[in-house]
Amino acid sequence: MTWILIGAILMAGLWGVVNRPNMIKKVMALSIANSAVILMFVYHGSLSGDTAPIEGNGGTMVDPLPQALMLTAIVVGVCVMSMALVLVYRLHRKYGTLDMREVEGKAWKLRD
Amino acid sequence: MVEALLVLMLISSVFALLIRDMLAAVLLLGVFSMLSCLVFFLLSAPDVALTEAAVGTGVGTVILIWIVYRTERRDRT
Amino acid sequence: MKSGRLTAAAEILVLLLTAFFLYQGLRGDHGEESEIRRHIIENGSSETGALNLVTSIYLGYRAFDTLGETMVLLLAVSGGLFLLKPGSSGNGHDERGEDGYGQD
Amino acid sequence: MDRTDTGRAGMNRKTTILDLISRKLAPFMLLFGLYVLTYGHASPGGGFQGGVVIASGVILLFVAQGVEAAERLFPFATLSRVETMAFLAFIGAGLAGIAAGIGFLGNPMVLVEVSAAPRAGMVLLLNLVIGIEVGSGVSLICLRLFREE
Amino acid sequence: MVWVLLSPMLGATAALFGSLFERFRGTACVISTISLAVPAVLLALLTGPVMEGEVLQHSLGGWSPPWGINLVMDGLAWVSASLTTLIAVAVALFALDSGKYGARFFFFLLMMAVGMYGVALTGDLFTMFVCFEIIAVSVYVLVAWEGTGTGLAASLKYLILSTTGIMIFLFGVFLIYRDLGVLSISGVSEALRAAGGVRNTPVMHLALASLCVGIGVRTAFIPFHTWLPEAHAYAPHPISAFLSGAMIKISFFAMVRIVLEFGGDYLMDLLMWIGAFTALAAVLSALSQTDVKRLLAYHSISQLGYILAVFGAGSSLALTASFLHALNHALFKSLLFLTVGAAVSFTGERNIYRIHGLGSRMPVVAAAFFVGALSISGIPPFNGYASKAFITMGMKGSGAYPLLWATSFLTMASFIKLGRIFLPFSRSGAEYDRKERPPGILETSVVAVLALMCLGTGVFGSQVAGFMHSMLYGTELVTAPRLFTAGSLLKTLPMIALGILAWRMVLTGPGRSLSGRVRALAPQLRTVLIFFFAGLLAFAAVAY
Amino acid sequence: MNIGTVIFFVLGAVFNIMGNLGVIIFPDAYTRLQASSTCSTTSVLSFLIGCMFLVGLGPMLGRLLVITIFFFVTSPISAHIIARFAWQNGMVAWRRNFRMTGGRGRADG
Amino acid sequence: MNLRARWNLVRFFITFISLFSGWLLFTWSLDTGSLVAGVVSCIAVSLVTWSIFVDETEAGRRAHLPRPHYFLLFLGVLVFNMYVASFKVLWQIVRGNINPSMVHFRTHLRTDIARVVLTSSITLTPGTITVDLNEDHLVVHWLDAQTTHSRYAGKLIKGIYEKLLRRVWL
Amino acid sequence: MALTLVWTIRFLVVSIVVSMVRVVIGPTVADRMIGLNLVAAQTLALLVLISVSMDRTILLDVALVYDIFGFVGLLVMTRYFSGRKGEL
Repeated sequence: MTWILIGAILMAGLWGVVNRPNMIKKVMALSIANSAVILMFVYHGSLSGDTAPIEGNGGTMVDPLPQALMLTAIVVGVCVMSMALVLVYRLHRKYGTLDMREVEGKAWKLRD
Repeated sequence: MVEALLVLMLISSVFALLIRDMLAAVLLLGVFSMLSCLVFFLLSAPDVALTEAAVGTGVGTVILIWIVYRTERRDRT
Repeated sequence: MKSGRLTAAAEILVLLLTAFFLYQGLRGDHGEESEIRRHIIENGSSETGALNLVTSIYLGYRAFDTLGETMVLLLAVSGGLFLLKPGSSGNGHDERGEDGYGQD
Repeated sequence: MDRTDTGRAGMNRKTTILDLISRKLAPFMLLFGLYVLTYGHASPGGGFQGGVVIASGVILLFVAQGVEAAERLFPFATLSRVETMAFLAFIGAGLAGIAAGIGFLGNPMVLVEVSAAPRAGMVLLLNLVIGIEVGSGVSLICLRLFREE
Repeated sequence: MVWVLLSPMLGATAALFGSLFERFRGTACVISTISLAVPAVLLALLTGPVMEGEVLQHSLGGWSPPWGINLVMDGLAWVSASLTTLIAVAVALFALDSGKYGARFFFFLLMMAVGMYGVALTGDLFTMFVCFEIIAVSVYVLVAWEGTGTGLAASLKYLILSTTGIMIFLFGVFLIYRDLGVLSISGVSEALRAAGGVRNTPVMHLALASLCVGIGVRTAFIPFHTWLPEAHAYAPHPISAFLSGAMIKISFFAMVRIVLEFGGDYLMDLLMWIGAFTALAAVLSALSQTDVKRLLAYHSISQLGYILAVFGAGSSLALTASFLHALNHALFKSLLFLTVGAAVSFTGERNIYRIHGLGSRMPVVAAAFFVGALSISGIPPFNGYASKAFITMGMKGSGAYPLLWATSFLTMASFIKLGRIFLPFSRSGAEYDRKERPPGILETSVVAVLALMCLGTGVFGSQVAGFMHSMLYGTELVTAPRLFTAGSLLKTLPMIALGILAWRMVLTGPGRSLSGRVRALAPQLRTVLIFFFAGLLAFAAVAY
Repeated sequence: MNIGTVIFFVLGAVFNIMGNLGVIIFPDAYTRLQASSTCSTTSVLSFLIGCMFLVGLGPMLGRLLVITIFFFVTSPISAHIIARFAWQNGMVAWRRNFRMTGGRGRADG
Repeated sequence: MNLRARWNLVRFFITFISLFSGWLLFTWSLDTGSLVAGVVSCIAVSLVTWSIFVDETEAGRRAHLPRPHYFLLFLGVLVFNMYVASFKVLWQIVRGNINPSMVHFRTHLRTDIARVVLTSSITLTPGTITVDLNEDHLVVHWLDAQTTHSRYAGKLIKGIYEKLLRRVWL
Repeated sequence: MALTLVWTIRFLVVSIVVSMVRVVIGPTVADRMIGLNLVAAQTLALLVLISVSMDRTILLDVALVYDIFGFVGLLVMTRYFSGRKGEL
């Protein structure tokens, strides 16, 4: 059940990337989909234990490796998001629109 | 419990993508990352929860707010 | 008009199939017990000196990933600053008369 | 050189309440960021998170007081230099591993006694370095983003 | 071995320092260029051991593979790293001499090189993800470097596509970790082998498909190629050369490694057909372009199709041919991009029909261009001929070969079309308002050296192939073919004829209108993404 | 100690329900803000105080104290800045011309 | 050492001591390592932020240090009022009988910190939210307005807080 | 005692669901912000309760960071949004 829900979030993100013409929405959708993949890793890691992976009182610890990987993935995701938004800002200043279709139409008008 | 929060996350993400008002979209994305932080915490991953709180609710929201502030509030597409 | 509808149909079809693909991937049991997990839980903190096992992976076993992540951050920051600079549009002359991204 | 920060952001003029709260709260946020850094090996958190908390202190400052005021405290050029230096220090810490003969980014000072809090050696050092880099980098880009052009 | 990675990293930091402090401005660029020499020397030193089939391993930080990260230097990694070094040095020298690019340009360039070395050397899936992201972020900045609207839009398009792709890659990593509990590539292949032959669980197939798609976006074969023409065409010229010469090859090598190690034999046929189709379709659209750099960019896709197709043929000779062609393509495509870039920045004009008579202005560059053009068209004795001969041998008897054969004369046709810009005489006698100075001495010598290398690898084609084979397999090439036999030389004649015929056909009225229609095919991002997912599904279906 | 915890938790729960209810049914942003800022602040504070009773003296108490102080300081400020945001954007407060309906409020007057 | 330098030093130390007490409260340990880390990081933070933590014009002891007994009294009153008046709002929510309106009035408090605490406590007291604070002019949204007259409203809303706060912070 | 905690946690999850309603339907942005604030406060309580129920002191750091970032995010939102009059 949980897997299906996480997959649904991932699909929502991918749908947003494909369908939304607004560039900011596309970037948001990327971030959502990234979040879903991260959730998958962490959920998988948490299946094998029940306490946080910090030495202290007992219990079986969860798998620390996916968590460590996901720290990196989150940071990379936010870096890419900030790059994307900077690009969107410059494009908006250039073309005055946020619509990806319009931007593409204006940018790649092939000169003959 | 995790499932309930995931349903909420799904709802907020879909609305964030559908809604016309960009600021509301950013807000919903903020809720999304808050809830995902909570989910990470429930899945006993405090480090990831901390990072997600810092990145999703903090820096991510700030940058998204910046872009909406600089461009357009209404999604006219 | 017609092509727009075609695109929409194709999109829905493709995404549904992708969902099916995802479902196939996520179905079933969750594989084998990870040997890495056992090793790290047993002697992670004594090998790296960190009580937090996530940190012991993040900065011990897999510190190179962290270095890469730091590089991505550095690139994103300096790239963002570069792209935001008012003079950076146009003719490709990047550094003209200003030192660093501090003073533009 | 710079136009003053009285454009659209200046429309929200300074209010007493935000001004005071930011002045009193931001140092604590910076301190808390340093706490997250230095205790990264024993509690959740670490370099990146601590750095972002530090950056959030800077963000609070410039949101409440304007970018100019924040830039006086954290000058742009210094931040970018600190960031680069911290990155170099990270590589240098990795080279220490090579010098000790266990390979790049090795841990030359694993201590036997790990219970004492800030003595985890290499991990603490790396946390500090990453924290400084991330803190300066994120606050740098946030400051730059919100500066009026 | 770690110094291969470390040295460009330090060079990049030096460049960043140079962009921050006024004093180091001049020296920083030079230092960063010199720092690329260290990997070259190290790789040269490692040639012997690697050729004997030794696999060098370096555990980073002393943590051994299951829980740590290790760098693996085998033949594949050696080839990719040397390719990167070669192109990076050429590009860095070219950029250094052109004087347009400051220290920060070198920072991004070297960071990209670091990412490529990382992808080439790493033995760990997640590290590969991180290194791909390092490459990607620097490419976003570099493509948008000029700050023009097209560059920015190309960068954003690339960003969206490649981030989606890398997300799918990450999903593949997740599936592998979930199924096997390991992340290192050797660990995965061991686990697969331990399960008795190839472990044929559906999850592994899907994981492999995801990984291939994620890398496929960087490699730019056909459903995933749409970012490439824009990104390559509107980047600064050295970056176009670097992207086209090295980056897509590195991704391809990573894919080869993953497919070979993870037992993805069932993907081979698909890859071969995709490759052949990519080659043909891309060359058709290249033939219709009028923008010089877009034309070259489409040729990159097409040549990558060759590489992929012959890799898909599966035999050891085919793999060698594929790698040989990758090396040759890296050489001549970076040469072409650099020369055409010099022409474009000299004239300030990108349209193929408006640039004339550069041959008399920059003779060396023009000569180098013609070497590159002859190479890519497969004319003896240049290297394109050599690798195409090997490709013919590797693909012997497979159904996709006619597509490649068609591609080769179309390539020739399009280069006849492109070659007119460098002809020494000018029909209209146009004078350009000299936007930039003509290429400097270092730039000229860089392209000259590249041209000489094209010639050299062409003449000594079998030796180079033998070297490549022994790098990859540790054994000599058994059936060392002879390249310059009369029969095979004669075979090129009908190809030349067909090429000229195709060129004349393009110039006729129907040809023009057809090519205009092909050129106007600019799919929107939404369509592109739908194609993307369709490609993902194709991979998944074949894997399943 | 247990009794204190239970009392505070129950208080918190009651305030929480009421705060949520208020946020749902009140007619405009200012009044919703009243419900949210007061009731939910009180409820969260109640939970925190209940937790303090639960954990007793120790390192946890210090952190709980810090969290409580921080929340106590920031919560009214958050309410204030939201109100100020609405005020500066020209939102007009709802006046009592009609009895409140459900959900969607109307800013008249 | 002139007066200004001495005042700067005092500002630095005030910052340092406040931060360090926060550190002690947070870590709740007296380990050597923790103390050293605390001292070092507090010094680092105070070196950067002393100039904003204590404003230059905030000379005077009472500007920072509240009188402790009055402060505790104030806190007690505030918490008590919060709970009492939360029930009031609760009752209003249940009854659904509200009469909101905006009222404007002035405060007599002089220091910034006291004003801010006043606005915060007004916000926390149910039924009222401070919408704007401009010098000494307050705009308050009142959920159950009994009057819109400035002075009476001010008296009703500020209530006991202002009196207490004048004792606490001047 | 553990039972009380568990039920309180469940109660808070349900109440987050209720608060989300305002975030989703809120007619103006200010309403959504109120909802966001409410969700943030309840999540904070939830984090604290979970860490107390696990009896791990260090987990409370997450709650504090969360609080800080909720505040800063809200502050940035309100600060950099003053659209035209009446457009809320």
